[in-house]
Amino acid sequence: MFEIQPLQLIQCLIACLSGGVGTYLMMPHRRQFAKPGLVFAIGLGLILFAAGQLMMLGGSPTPIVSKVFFNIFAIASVVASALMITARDPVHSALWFAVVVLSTSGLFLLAGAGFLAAGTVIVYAGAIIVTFLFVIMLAQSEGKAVYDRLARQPAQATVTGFILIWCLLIVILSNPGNTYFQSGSNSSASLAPRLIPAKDLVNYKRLTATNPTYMVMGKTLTPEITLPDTIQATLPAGIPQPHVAGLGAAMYTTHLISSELVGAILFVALAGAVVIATPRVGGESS
Amino acid sequence: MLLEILGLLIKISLVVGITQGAVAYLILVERKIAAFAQDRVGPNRVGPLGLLQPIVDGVKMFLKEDVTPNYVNKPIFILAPFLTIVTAMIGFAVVPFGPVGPNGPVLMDGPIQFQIAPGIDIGILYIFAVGSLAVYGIILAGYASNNKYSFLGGIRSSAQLISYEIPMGMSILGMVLLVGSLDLNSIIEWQSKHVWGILVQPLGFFIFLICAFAETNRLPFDLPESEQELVGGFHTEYSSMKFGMFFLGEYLHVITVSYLVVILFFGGWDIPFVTDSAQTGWIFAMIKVAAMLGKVLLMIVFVMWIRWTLPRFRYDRLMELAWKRMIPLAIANMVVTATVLQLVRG
Amino acid sequence: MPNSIFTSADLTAYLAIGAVLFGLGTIGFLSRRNLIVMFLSAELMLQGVGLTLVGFGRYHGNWNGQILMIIILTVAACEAAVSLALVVQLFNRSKSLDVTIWRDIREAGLPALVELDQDVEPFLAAPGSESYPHLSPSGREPEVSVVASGQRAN
Amino acid sequence: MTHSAWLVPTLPLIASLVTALFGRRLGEKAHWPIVIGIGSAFLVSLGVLFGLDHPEKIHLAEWIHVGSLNVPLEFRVDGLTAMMLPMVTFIATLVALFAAGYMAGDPGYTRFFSVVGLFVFSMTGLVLSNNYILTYGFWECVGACSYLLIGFWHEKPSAAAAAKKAFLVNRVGDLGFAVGLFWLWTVIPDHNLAYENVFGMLSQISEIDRLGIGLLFFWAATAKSAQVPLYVWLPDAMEGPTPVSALIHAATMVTAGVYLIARSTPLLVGIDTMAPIVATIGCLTALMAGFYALTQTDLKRVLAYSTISQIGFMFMGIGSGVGSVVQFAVVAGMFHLFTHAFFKALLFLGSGSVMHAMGHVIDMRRFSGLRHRMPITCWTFLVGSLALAGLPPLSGFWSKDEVLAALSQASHVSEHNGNHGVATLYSMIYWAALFTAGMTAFYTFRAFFKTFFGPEKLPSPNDPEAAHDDHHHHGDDPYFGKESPYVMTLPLQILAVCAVFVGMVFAEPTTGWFAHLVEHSIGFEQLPHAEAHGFDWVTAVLGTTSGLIGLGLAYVMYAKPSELPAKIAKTLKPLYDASLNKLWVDQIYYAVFVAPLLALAQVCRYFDTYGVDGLVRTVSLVPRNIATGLLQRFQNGVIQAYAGVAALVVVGLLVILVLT
Repeated sequence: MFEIQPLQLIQCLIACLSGGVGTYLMMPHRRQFAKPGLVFAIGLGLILFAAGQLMMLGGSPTPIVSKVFFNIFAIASVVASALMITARDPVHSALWFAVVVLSTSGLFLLAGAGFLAAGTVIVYAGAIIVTFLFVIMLAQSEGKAVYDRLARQPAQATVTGFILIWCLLIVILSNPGNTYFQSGSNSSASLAPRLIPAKDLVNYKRLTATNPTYMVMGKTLTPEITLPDTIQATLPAGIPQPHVAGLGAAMYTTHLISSELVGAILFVALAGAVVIATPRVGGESS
Repeated sequence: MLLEILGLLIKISLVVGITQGAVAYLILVERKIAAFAQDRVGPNRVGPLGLLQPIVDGVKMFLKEDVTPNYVNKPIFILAPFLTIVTAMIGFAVVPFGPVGPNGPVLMDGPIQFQIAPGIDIGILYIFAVGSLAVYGIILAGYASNNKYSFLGGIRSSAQLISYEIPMGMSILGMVLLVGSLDLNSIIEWQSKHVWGILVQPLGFFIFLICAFAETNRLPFDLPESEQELVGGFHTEYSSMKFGMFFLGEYLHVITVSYLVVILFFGGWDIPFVTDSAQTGWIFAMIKVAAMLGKVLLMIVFVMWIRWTLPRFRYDRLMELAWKRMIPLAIANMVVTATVLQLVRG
Repeated sequence: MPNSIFTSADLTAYLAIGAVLFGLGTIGFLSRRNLIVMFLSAELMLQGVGLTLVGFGRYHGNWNGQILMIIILTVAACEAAVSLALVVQLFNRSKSLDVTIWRDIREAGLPALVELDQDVEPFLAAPGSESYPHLSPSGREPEVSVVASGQRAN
Repeated sequence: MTHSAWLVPTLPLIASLVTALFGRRLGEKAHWPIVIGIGSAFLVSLGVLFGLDHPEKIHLAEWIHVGSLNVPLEFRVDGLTAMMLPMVTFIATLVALFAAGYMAGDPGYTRFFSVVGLFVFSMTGLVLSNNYILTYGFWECVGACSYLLIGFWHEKPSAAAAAKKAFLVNRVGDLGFAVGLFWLWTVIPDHNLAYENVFGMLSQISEIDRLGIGLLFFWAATAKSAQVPLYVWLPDAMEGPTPVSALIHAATMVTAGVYLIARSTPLLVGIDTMAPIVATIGCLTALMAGFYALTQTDLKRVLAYSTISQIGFMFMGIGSGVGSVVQFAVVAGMFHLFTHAFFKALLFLGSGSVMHAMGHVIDMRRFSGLRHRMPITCWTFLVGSLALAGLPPLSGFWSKDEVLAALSQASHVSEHNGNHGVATLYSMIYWAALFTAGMTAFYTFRAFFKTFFGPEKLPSPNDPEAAHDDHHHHGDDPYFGKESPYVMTLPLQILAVCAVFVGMVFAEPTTGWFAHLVEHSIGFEQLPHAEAHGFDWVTAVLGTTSGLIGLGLAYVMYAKPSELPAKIAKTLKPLYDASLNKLWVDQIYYAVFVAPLLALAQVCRYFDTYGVDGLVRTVSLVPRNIATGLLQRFQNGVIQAYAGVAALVVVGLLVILVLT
């Protein structure tokens, strides 16, 4: 099953190596041979290089606008996350994480998940990170603490992390479906069910071709038709995509129990946070 | 393709220019209203009736010395005012200033859309997402200033904004349920077909209005910058145009919120018995834009009027109002609306 | 792009970015010692997973990926709330956000694994006099609230 | 009216539930639901008694239906039931009234009444049930209520211990009942344990089976009715509140064993060995308990032993059922049960009244001469004592006379049948019973005289006898040293009237109503019976004489302060000690049963600690050594180290995924 092209393998390796070295250089650590600022800049350059390699690896969407935006968001998210994990000041970390969230939301938007993009910004950027900032500011008003300026075993951590990234990239790129769809031939058609079950394929075709609507709990809905490209090419065009309504219908029919569970978790966390954070009257904590 | 992008750029520059100019004159309006409320005359020296006062003010802002204290966290200190103004501006991307859809006035083989980004079906969510970013400007300004009062102002504002976002988001859910869409344009069309939102969602309107005051840091909720307690709040250390940007951001927020109130609860461009969404042509489009503008202006004047009417809240009362009054009310409003809808529609 | 075709190459790109975010989050979690930054790193890993999920959901043409991401979002919010409450409590006890001092579950008699603190990268303070905010109470507390809280305590 | 008999248990049950649920809100009025519930149950059972013309079956519901086992929730109203129901509910009503005064101010007021209601439900259900299994269920309910009420003041260690003891001893007896039921179930062809079915199939059960089952049932009865050898729990049960002693441990629950044997008589008839065993055990119990009661200083304990003794009389009566005497024997035993309930409840309530006035002191050495302070209690107590002593024309006289008559008839019949050994046994029992009657009169009046006659004396903390002092402080008790309130004396007076007249109204020689009733019970028509029994003048005279002798002795010794009792005690020192220490039965039981069990438990404990645990510890050494030697260093407590291992494991999984 190890069906990766040698070029990709090498690109992958270069990206991981440069990224790893860059991350290590940017980590807060003892430096004796050079100014921290210079080391940081070199690391950032290496990271940027790795991100560019990554962009070449994965390919990007076809329309030019989408391509531009996709690359901007992708590079921004990767670089911002590298800066986040290496920033000396936790406030900067939080801000870089906000950048990551915003660019991830952009990627969500490009993948047709507009609701999720807005939701992520509201929840993550608007609430969670602000709360983090709040706590950082209360607990520690300046980024000069010892433990912020000295990473714990940065070399080992970086090596571990980039081995993980490398393995993940290899697995993603060596996906059998990858070669199948990239070649565009039907030579390995038997592998198609690994991506989407044959039964479902038939159902999708029938639904979208003959009967553009179906019933969910008494409501008429249009089916989602985003399918792998080879299949999508055979479908009639122009069927509108339901967005929030479809998401809601799927969420409150197929995934009803999950939604309920999540609500319960939210409630429990609310109670738990209140209980934990409330200072005990006359207790040892102020 | 190129034409589309060009049209987009024209629209963006139009919106930005008009709103910036409007802000300048809004300050004049506010000063005049303040003078009226305090039985004074107000600015009347520069130009006829003081109409040139905003321009002079702007010039003053630009020409003042820009002081950056040396103990501040510089990158963040500079970033904060820009964040404020950017988050205030990009919300306008989905605001319909007039009719949107296939019936707009035709120019070069296509209808004109009075909206920068038509066809985004999650308009309200987008505005809320952008609005939730507005807190960064304030909290970072407070943090970066390295000043006790600024810091307190920033902390206060982050708590206040996060708290009031919740009831604000919940209060519009009633309208969203009624309309069945998150698209601002659909909401206006629904209201023009049926009835204005304030008539079917009075409680939602009430909660939204109060939360809007809190979200824009206007009196009676301007705790982050309350002069008596915190000198100037988060912008104590700012001067010149950086200070002006905070000012600008605040008024832009007022405009955004006024637009939202008008769109959600006052029918947007709708004038009962006069307009509907099927009308085409330039004349009706202009009427609609004018109607919308008029309503927004009235709303802004209302906001300024409130400023000189109500005293400031105490901080704990403010939080209590959000968590113990607004949120339960908003939830009740949502549940009742959903129940009634389910009963009526079956 | 939302209405255009989503090819397997696009999917690969999404998965790759997700993997990188996940790996970087891992690195941050492994190497940073500030509790809050560690939590941020964990959230970063969640973002990577979210990208993967959304990409797969889009590729397969169903909503499951997005719904899973919504669930992750909720769980992340819960986690943030509870963990921040815990962090505040820990900070109140030790006046430090260093994770390496919380090692109470280790077996007895093991050596410390953290490097000593003298080899720290120097902190470049901003020139000039510094005034860091100290949240000392300014002014007297209003007496009304004292009375009210006293009554409540009774 | 008989078809509404199901109301009799239901009303107290509802009352009990109401009290349990709303008792806290009712507060001091918590007794009202119970008094009303039991009182109305009494009215209903009166209706049942007078409306009874033929036995009737009330089917309420299915209870257990498993395979061939079918136990319906079914009640039966016949003579025995109709006799028991009014008695139980009547006494329970009066006791509840009495307790309303006696228990006032107790923190467990509502709990008390709730359990009393539950008890009445259980007891009436027990006598109503038409099925051995249902009977067994109610039998256990009664035991549970008894446990709850004995341990009512559970914060007192002695009360908790007494409750435990009663429960455990009853368990021993219930085991007999259960095994008997199993046995019966196997020998009944259609496995239907309804009474009419069992009694209808007697011909298909072999005699040895019947004897075995009967002995097992009797084993159960000895526990519940406190007979030798399982009587030890009853004296200790006096730790419960006095109304409980009156209701449960004198009048109703303890008679359940007698009732069970009487009910099962058709099953046992025709087995010659059964009746003498029952009679012997009853006689032995009556003698022993009477002997103990002679020297007790605790008023309630005197009455407790007299209860045991009187139940022995009942068993003597039932046990005299040989040959044609069977029916008369059952009538005699049950009649004694019936009359005894009234005067024993009266005596117990009287002692409760005394306790109430004495600040919960019950030691007779610490008070005396109370007849002027508590006239109503004194006179009603006197009536009860006379009835217990069996002096004519009070109720005890008639029933004791019938028991004695049955014994003498049994002797005659056995002689007539050529069974000389049995005849001799019965005549011995007869004389022993007469002797016991004399003892009964003696100890009853000893208690009476010591309490109400002699110089007036009230308990005080300075009393040297008060070494083991109670924790009740009567300093502010408004009733200390005074006659009890009306709500307590009224039941006493009613019961006194009953104790006088109930014998005359029901007895064989006068109306014969009681015998007529009992003969209409299920299966009793099969019992052999002789022609109508006349009044046995010889027995009556002998019994009365014996009682009078006892009374006279008591008067001589205790009516006035004298040195006589002490002298007698000194003269008969071994006998006196034996009586005071109850023949050391408790100590013997401890040595024979408890101590070996404790030793065995100790052995088991050591086996567990060193045998089983040692094995487990040895096995656990292996992983423990591996852990300390190898794995411990990975537990360094740094969360990031753990996370790093997790990340590397993910890497390994990915490698496996790609390479395979």
